[in-house]
Amino acid sequence: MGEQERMVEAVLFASATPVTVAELNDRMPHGCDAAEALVHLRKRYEGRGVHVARVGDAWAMRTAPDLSFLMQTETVETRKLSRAAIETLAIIAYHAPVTRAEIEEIRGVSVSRGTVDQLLEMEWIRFGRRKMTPGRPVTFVVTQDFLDHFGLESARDLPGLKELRAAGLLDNRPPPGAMPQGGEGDMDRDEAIDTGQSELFED
Amino acid sequence: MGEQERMVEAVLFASATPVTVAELNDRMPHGCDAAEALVHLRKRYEGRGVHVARVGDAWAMRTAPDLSFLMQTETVETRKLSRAAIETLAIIAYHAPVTRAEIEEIRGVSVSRGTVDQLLEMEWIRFGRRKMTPGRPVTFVVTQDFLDHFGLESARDLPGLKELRAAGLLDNRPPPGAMPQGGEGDMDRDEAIDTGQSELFED
Amino acid sequence: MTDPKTDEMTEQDPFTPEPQSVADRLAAEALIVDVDGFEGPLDLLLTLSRTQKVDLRRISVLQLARQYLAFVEQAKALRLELAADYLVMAAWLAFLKSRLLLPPDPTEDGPSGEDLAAHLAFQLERLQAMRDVAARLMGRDRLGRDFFARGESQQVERVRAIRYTATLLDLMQGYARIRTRDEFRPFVMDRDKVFTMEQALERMRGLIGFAGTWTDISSYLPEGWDVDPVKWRSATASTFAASLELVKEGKAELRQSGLFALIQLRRTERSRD
Repeated sequence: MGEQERMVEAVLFASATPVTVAELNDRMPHGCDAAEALVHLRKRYEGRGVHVARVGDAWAMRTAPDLSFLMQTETVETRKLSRAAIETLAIIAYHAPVTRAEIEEIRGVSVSRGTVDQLLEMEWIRFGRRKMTPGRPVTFVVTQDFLDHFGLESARDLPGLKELRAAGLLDNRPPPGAMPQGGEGDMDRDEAIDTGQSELFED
Repeated sequence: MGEQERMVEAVLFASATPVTVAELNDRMPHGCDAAEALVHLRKRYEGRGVHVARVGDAWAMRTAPDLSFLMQTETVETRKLSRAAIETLAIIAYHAPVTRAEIEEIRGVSVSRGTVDQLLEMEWIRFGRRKMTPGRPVTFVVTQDFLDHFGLESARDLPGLKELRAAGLLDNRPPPGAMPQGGEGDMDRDEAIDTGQSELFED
Repeated sequence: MTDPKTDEMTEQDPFTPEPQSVADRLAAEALIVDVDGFEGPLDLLLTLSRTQKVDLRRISVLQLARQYLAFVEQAKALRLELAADYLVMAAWLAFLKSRLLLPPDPTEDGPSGEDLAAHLAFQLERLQAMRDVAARLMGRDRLGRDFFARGESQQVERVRAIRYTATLLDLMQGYARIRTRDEFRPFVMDRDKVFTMEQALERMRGLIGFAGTWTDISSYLPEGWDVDPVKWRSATASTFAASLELVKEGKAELRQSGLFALIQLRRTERSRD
């Protein structure tokens, strides 16, 4: 087993939170290639009780989901989310970057402050960049913690994302007769999808 | 890989504290033999970045001791030695073995404890043998680290040493009428002067 | 897998759209409005649309509008407080209904009834889609419930090391500084050979009272300053300057008989008064 693989193994093992490749390279001696070591390490852990999982542009070791029955003592009670919070979260995940007004349009009701606050506080969502539409409203995007929590490698891996897009349900379709929204809003969204998740998680 | 080995692996990984064999057997499905699985798991992790280690009568996974350097990020800040420290060091280098009182006599001010401690800590000076004078004071000499740092083979190679000696500047002679150890009384006053220079190193 | 996956989303369908009499159903719905409430008109419409049991894209918006209006009527009859947005939606649906029923008026501007209906269907479908994926999301294996992070995480230690350095030159300069300190002092040493005018003046003021007769000012030089030529020069100059000062103050008189002759001094007669 390569020395670099050992190092990556030790670092990922010791950390409860995902570690980026950049961080790995930083911590390993000069000249190491964490990315390559990760490929080998990931393979080595296939089918084992512990996995090497990708979380956005970071990596983490996680127990295999099929062994959850062993973990009663470790199970953490997550705060139960309200239906409004769950829907809001899903809308942010699938439509990101999305403004509050857009969330409200999709849900047909106004978004309560508490709902957004709760999601922000859980660090499942964060502010994205402002939209280039009048008023330059802030947008919301999901975080690495969100991906980590739901075991997603990236926001591209959201369940049913492709189908929704194919069905046009992620389109920003203005109501008939309404002023069509500036193309820029659409551009932001397309950009987020095209450039992938690294874009969503940068600062 | 045995299913039992996977289970033990996952439990040891996720547990916040070491787990006993009895606990493992409790958590695993009926009929499992945690002890045997542990033997295999331990073997599997031999030479890896992570070990299966015995902690008292329990088991835990730990990063390999030789990789502990990965668990700390070190930021090194380089600072110039204070003037007081350089002068003290120079005196020790040129006059070794030299007592504190002699250093004070040469510098004309008392030497703060912090300065000497700092040099000792840097391992640039060390204690030499005691002087065969009343009170048997300790002496200071420079170390191999000191010579290495300044690229010297021996203290004799200090530049200008011969010239300085020829000029009579290295004649270590107590001032007329003063006992060599006499500096102690002036300590408080002089230290006040000294701290001005070596403020950073005071404790 | 195990039961903790009971989902927050299962409550999204608070009642089953069993075929019931319209009256029963409306009563049930009214009750729900009273107890739980819907999350707005769109939510209510989505719930109502489920009774049509068709793809949301092929839903009859006309039928939906009728159901909604009936619901609002019923709610009013039960004297339930309805939020303004429910009533706004009712008005909008009534308008939509009329558009859908009447043949399109070619002179009229704006979107057709079909366009509006299609958009409503889209909105309902989109909301439903979001609810579906939200349920799928919540149903995923989740950290801390289905898979776990390292239990005993080792914090990365942040070590801030301060490394002190010095160069050989620093060392040499430091040593030279100590060893040549005495050579910086010669200023002070030099001062030893200077007899300042202030010193001379002070000395002469003390002596002038006794100088009743003409006396060579060189006799006023301090003791021991007449041997070393450097000291003699300094003392002579300052004594002469001090003498001039005393004359200026009117306390003494000076005289010199010729070039390079002795300079003599005596106290003024007036100052004796």
